[in-house]
Amino acid sequence: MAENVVMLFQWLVFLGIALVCIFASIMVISNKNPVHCALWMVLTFLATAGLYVMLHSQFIAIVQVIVYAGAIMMLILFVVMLLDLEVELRSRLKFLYSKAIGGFFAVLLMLGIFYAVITRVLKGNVGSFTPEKVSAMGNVKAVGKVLFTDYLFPFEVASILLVVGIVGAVIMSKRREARKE
Amino acid sequence: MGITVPQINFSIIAPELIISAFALVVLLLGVFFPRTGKNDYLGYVSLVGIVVAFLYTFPIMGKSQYAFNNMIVADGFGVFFKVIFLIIAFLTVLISIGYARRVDIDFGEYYALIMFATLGMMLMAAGTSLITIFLGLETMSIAIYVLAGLMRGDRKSIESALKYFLLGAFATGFLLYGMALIYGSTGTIILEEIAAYIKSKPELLRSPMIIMGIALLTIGFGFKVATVPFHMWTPDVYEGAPTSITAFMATGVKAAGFAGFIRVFFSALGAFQPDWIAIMWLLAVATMTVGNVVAIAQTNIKRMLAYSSIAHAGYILVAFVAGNELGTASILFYLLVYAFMNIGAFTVVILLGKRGEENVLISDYAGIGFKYPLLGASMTIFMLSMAGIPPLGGFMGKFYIFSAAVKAEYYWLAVIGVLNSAISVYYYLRVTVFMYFREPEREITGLTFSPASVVAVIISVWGVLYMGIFPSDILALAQRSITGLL
Amino acid sequence: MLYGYFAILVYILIALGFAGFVILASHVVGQRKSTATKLSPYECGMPTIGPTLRRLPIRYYIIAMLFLVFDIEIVFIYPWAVIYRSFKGFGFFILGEMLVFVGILIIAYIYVWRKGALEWE
Amino acid sequence: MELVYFLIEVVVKSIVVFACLMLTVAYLTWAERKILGHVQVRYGPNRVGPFGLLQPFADGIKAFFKEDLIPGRADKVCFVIAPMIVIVSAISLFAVIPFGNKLVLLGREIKLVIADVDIGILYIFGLASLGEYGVVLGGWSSGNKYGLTGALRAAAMMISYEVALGLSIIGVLMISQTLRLTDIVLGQGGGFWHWNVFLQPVAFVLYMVCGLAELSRTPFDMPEAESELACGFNIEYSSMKFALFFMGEYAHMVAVCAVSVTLFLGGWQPPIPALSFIPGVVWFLIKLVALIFFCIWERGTFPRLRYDQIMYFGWKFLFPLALINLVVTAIVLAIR
Repeated sequence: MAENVVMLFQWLVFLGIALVCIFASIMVISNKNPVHCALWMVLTFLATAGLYVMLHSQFIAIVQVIVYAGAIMMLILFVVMLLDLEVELRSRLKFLYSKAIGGFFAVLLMLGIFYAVITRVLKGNVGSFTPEKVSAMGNVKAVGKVLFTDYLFPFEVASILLVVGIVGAVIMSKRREARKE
Repeated sequence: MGITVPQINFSIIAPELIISAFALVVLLLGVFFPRTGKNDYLGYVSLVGIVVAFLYTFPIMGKSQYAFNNMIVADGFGVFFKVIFLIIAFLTVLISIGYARRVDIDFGEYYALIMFATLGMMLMAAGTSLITIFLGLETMSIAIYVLAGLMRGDRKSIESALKYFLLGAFATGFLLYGMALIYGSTGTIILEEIAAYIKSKPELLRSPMIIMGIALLTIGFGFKVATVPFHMWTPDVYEGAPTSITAFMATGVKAAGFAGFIRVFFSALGAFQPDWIAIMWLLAVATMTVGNVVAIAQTNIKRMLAYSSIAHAGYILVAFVAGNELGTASILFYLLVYAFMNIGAFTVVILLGKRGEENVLISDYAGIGFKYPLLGASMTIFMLSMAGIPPLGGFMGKFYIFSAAVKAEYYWLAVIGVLNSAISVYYYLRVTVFMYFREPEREITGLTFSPASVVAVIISVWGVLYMGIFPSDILALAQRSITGLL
Repeated sequence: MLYGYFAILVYILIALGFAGFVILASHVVGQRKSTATKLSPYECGMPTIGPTLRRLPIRYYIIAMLFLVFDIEIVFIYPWAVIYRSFKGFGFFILGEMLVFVGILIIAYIYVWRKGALEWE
Repeated sequence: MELVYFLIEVVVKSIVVFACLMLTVAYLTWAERKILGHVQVRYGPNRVGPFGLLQPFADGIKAFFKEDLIPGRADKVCFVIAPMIVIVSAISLFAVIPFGNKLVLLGREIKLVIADVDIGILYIFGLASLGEYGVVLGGWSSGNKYGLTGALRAAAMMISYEVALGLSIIGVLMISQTLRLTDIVLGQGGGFWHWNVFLQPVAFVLYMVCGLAELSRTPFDMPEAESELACGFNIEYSSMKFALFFMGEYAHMVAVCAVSVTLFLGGWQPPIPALSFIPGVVWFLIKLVALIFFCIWERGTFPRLRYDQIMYFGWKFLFPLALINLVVTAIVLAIR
């Protein structure tokens, strides 16, 4: 008896998180005030982190909270405040022809993916880290073990990617002082 | 705690290591010894770096070895593309040395970003797992987004960079989603293991999830290669970006896109060939015709070359559709010839401009043939080669592609291809006509030819002529290098 | 197996309930005499001049960008730190891995420092 | 049936921790004013009840009944949400902090921690970074020039120190090989010389300094700099919402000190194994009070740094120091 109560409860929690996630993402795109959009986006990221927890990958969940909800959204909030958006807020959301076409293709794509995922969920071959083994060893240790042995090369390339990111950001935002002196 | 240390052999990734080391060195030099207006020494340092990397790619030519739990491989296919990328990077840096100072973008980061982009391309060509290809694509794209928007002064460059960034990020999202769906349905990200898994489970061929994954991958790669439905950004970005970066984008980014395209679609998803052939057929035809037809109406040389690069992508897609062994080899051959032709043409565009007056309108080319005979001659060679006139490399490239299409019984495709190259002859020759048979309305005077750019033109001309007159040994090299792939 | 997270959920709900209840109660209980002067933004008694904020200096954007990149770096270091000592046999190998990763990012840090993006005049 | 026990256990534990926290926060305000008073050779609050002990309740009731005002130009929704974000994120930091060892009650063994989760430390960093949203939102939504500037400066400062904070604790993780706080405390058992503060002295100093910066306490007192910004981001807040900001800050202070005790001062471990008959919770509280006293005492003595000095110190001194500490620890561990 206790077993299916837990299953039912887990299903309820999943449904709650999924609905919050979908509702928040709809609010992100339909909101006019950019700061409100940013806040709804934070809620979407938190709901996604909740989904990751349901999938037993706790490390990815908390990284989602720290990096996405904590750092990227802070950057977006700063950028939103960097631009003086008084004019933006007053402009009415006018119906653009291209928005209709875009919307149509978006719905088409969503139906395609929905159909692809629903009809026949093919289980790929299960990796070597089953949830039981991961929870026994501790999620972060499991990620660490795989990250630094099998995926060592992408890990090192990631640092180059971060460097390119920094260089790009700093160049684009620094005033050109080359010509002054 | 069984920790297995992955087998590390640095010889496999020697070129990548060298390029990133030199890029970081140039980055630091540019910051620690900034000499505004005289940053050419950074260009020469980058040239040295590219040459050293070039030397290190050859030893691993023969054997195809895997490294880092087969995340990356040093097979013939990867090495051939690395050679193409290094040539392109070498020529781009040569062009930039004179040009960068003229448009005030000659600081250290410019050369470092070019080398980071080259590193990204090399990873895309040599990566044998979805993650390496994605990381390579991402490194290349971010570096190119910044380079495209470097001329902060002029509004068009910023607009082109932003447009390219937004569309690029969107397309990378599609690519990533496609990779996720393929990983979901096959449970692995190593390309060989995907192919093996698909072979072992034939019912996977009809599973909608993997087909949707392939569709999304086509969109992602299609954008990078600028096939028709995703080519809207190309003319504006090519026109807005600094000309040296336009050359780099037109050749390097397109070649890297095709490298990833071929690697994923042939070695991993080969079994799905009958499914994606139909789409590719349509893409090839549409890309060729739109590219050529719209190029006719262009007045700006950079926009014309942008549309011609779309058309060339169409020709390469024809060989992609052919899919046989000659087809893939002809793609490699064509990308090399295309690189020489395009960079040469853009170099001539650079040489004809000076500070404040860029002369990018085709009408500005009136009377250039007589005023600067060498420049006119080399531009004519590039134009004729792009049009596919026999003695030059362009013709041989197209010849191999269309013969591969005919061998794979895509007669209609070959016919449309030939028709398209006939149309292209018109707008390529129009430039020559302007140069030799039109009176210049205003004098273009005071052009200073920086030695580095002249060397670049000479190398490009040599490349086009060599591949036109002795195409066979390069084609043999290409065929040998893709043996392991198919 | 996810009992820990359920406990966190309960605890956060209690905190949320407390915060919501307190604000609602004080809104209901407190008397409301909102006059015009009370509603105007407080500027030490001076009448407000100029819009809230015309343009935020670019430094905030650069700092947020640097924070994002170094935050991602830290998130990569956590799994490494946790399994560091279990690499007993070949410690120097895993140390080498991280030194390369951190080294490249230190180069970026030096670049940013010399470029003057950290200055806060 | 085992499920029902679990439910009761969780709810009871949460309520007990929540109540104790609220009490501590209330008396922290009293303690701070009392200690600051004596540091500046004057009495703190002593009118309300013996030694002013009822002062926190007096403040609470006053805050509760004052008029709750939302300024005209404010963004209504964000204005109300901001204090809630700050208080909730500060309170929920305590979900993973282990207060004591096991407790056998009614035949059931109860762990004295609300949630023994595998990613303990990262949960705390995640919530700390969410707490900054309350500050930024509070400043932005009040539609006040000073409020917004104060909020953005506070956020920029907190961001800069969060980088060094994140790096400072990696040494501890390397030693204890886990992110689970209960295991970290168990790893420091058997006498105070096993505590991490002696194995990682630099990291302890780094953590405390960055912690103070996260709380924007005195040396890094930029947001509430009375002289320049007229009380920073919570300028437009009145009555209960202002009280919530105030309580959030103090709850966050207790949380930072509690985490520091868990990571560096051996949580509920007795300094000498012989003293282990005294329950763990008492040791935990003693160390916590010691650290909190340090924070308050430090507020009374340090001058406020200028804003560019704060940013310079954060990015150009603490961040490299944290990196060096990380590399040195790694090399020492590799050799040993």
